[in-house]
Amino acid sequence: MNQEDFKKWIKQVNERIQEQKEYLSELDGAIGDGDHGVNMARGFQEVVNRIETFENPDIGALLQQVAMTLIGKVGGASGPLYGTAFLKAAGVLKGVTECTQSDLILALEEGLKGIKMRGKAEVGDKTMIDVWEPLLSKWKENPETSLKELKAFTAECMEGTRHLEAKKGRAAYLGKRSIGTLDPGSVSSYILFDTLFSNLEDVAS
Amino acid sequence: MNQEDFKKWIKQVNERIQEQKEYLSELDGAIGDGDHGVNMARGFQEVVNRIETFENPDIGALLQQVAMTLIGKVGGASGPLYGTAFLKAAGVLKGVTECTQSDLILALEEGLKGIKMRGKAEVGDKTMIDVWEPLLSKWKENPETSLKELKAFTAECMEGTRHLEAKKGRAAYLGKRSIGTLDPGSVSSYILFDTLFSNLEDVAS
Amino acid sequence: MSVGIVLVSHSHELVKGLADILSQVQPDVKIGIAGGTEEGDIGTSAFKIKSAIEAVDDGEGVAVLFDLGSALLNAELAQEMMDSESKIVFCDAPIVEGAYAAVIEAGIGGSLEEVVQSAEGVKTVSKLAGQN
Amino acid sequence: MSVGIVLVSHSHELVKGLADILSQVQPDVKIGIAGGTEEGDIGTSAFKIKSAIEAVDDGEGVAVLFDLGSALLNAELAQEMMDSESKIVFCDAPIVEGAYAAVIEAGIGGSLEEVVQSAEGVKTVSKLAGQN
Ligand SMILES: Nc1ncnc2c1ncn2[C@@H]1O[C@H](COP(=O)(O)OP(=O)(O)O)[C@@H](O)[C@H]1O
Ligand SMILES: Nc1ncnc2c1ncn2[C@@H]1O[C@H](COP(=O)(O)OP(=O)(O)O)[C@@H](O)[C@H]1O
Ligand SMILES: [Mg+2]
Ligand SMILES: [Mg+2]
Ligand SMILES: [Mg+2]
Ligand SMILES: [Mg+2]
Repeated sequence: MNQEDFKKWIKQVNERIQEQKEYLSELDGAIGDGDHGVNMARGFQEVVNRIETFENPDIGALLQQVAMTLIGKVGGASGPLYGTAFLKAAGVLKGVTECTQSDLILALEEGLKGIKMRGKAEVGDKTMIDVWEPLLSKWKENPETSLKELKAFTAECMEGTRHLEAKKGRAAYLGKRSIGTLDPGSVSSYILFDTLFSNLEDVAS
Repeated sequence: MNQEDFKKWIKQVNERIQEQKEYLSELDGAIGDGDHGVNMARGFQEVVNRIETFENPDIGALLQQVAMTLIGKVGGASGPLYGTAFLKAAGVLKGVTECTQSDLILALEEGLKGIKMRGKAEVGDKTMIDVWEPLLSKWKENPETSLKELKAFTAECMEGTRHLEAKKGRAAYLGKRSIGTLDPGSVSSYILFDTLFSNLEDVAS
Repeated sequence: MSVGIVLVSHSHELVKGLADILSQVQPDVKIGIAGGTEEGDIGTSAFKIKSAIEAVDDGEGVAVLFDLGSALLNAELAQEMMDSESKIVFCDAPIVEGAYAAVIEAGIGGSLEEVVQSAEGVKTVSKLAGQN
Repeated sequence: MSVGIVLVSHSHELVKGLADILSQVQPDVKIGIAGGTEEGDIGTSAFKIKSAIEAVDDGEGVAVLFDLGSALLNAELAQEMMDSESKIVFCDAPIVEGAYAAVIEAGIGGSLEEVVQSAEGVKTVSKLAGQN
């Protein structure tokens, strides 16, 4: 993947976030404050506006721009969380203009570390980490896994948050009552990865 | 004392509060939030405005009016405290048109009970109670005490708050650092009583 | 029908802003605010507090949160001035964090006791531990 | 020179009102506020927090108080984005009650550690006991 591919990915993420804006906010309304869709839509729209004119082929620089925009524009917990993730990934891909699959996995793993450092949450806490961590473990251990299988697994991880009791984030205030609803951040993370895998399919073909 | 005497007393209290407004706020600025003079001046000015046209000879009704106005207008802790004091005193003097010294002491004692009930403070906590309680005890036990002596004792009580450490009210946040400043509420209470005794002198003469 | 929440502060803006945060989380819980003096200065007013309590009370009870002790003096006075049989509890809880927990408990249909417990319970929770 | 205080909330109005209350008590302590998103909606902004910290820091350190956990996430991010050697402490304290105690301690010249301790100490004090 080169800088153009990353741009394309980010733009597609934005499109899907805009489409799913109401859905994401609805999920957040059930177990949080109902703004996750609005937050993400505001953040990613601004990201797309800003990277439109981004010329530098350095992927790290692009992701740094994405990170700073999310940090500035999202407003909710997901802002510093996704912002930190992109910032850490940008660190790995600094100066990189052509990113291999293993570079990408490495960058995303750093991103996950950033999310965990920032939010102090672990797998099972009903947060976006419940998508990021199992997915990246699987992909790293089996780099040959098909994109189709990765997509299915991402959806599975997202679905898996439904039966969890939230231990971090606003939903934790609900205790057991948070069970039964998908974690909104896991759904936006699903969108992020699902779109990434679609893009990798395109790049490969 | 009849209703007119009470009115006169309240008006004189207001005059002295207006004169001492800056001083009271300065004291409060040293160990609180610096608004006691402003609070009392606002409250008593409005009291005087409202009782101007008060015709009912019932002293209780007059004091009730004073109480409600202080409650509505003072804004600080002294509002509900003095408000409750006047309310309780009003209860004792309900229907009374000619108030004897022992009625007065009884009414003021009820007022003190109101202050203590409202603020949960005791003698020694560096509050207005350090004027009210010793003064009323003395007066009750020795009803013959001269007005001059009562005045001197009131001033003494007020002065006594200087070396106390505040245990209640905002000044309590300062701990030992509250020592060395007069309690502003004790000074406004001093004004209240000093003016009362001046008035009783006038009534007597 | 849910327990009502009343927020009492020396500043109108403070409780206005807090109510905005809470309404986002639980649009259906009735939140009353009483901030500042009658003139809108820094301070509190027993009459404002009384009105705020009456406005949110629909029989399930009202949990009152306040910022500083002098607000409590006026709140207790407000309660005494009310003739209704309202169940009113003053929470020994931080106004912002307590109100957040209270509004969530009220939103899921908690009783007055449960709402007060939720509010008071936040004191023992570390704010740095990552629940947010 | 005194320790600076920064108030971070999901609502601009909330911290604006809180700062008004605090300035009345201690007009000389520097108070920075960072409330709401960059658009002024309910939320927080790491950049706003960064500016607020920088604005009050004169070398004695800064005590940061915040309303909800997601504000802490942005505050910690803000700290990481700062290149200065500022001493910054996030207080495990209720924002309103903690800030009140903090501003008094800062006003009497307390160190950063003392200011933070004062803020965090309010958790163990009963609000119903009559100190106000
Ligand atoms: N401490 C945390 N660690 C990891 N993820 C978190 C944490 N807190 C919240 N999240 C994620 O953020 C999502 C909520 O984001 P959003 O609604 O935008 O923020 P807010 O809760 O501040 O309104 C949650 O669904 C969850 O996935
Ligand atoms: N709990 C209390 N019990 C008795 N008196 C109190 C109490 N709290 C405060 N006071 C009195 O009120 C005075 C302060 O009044 P004021 O400055 O008008 O109110 P605030 O502290 O709310 O600004 C104090 O000086 C003290 O005498
Ligand atoms: Mg949300
Ligand atoms: Mg939010
Ligand atoms: Mg005062
Ligand atoms: Mg005041």
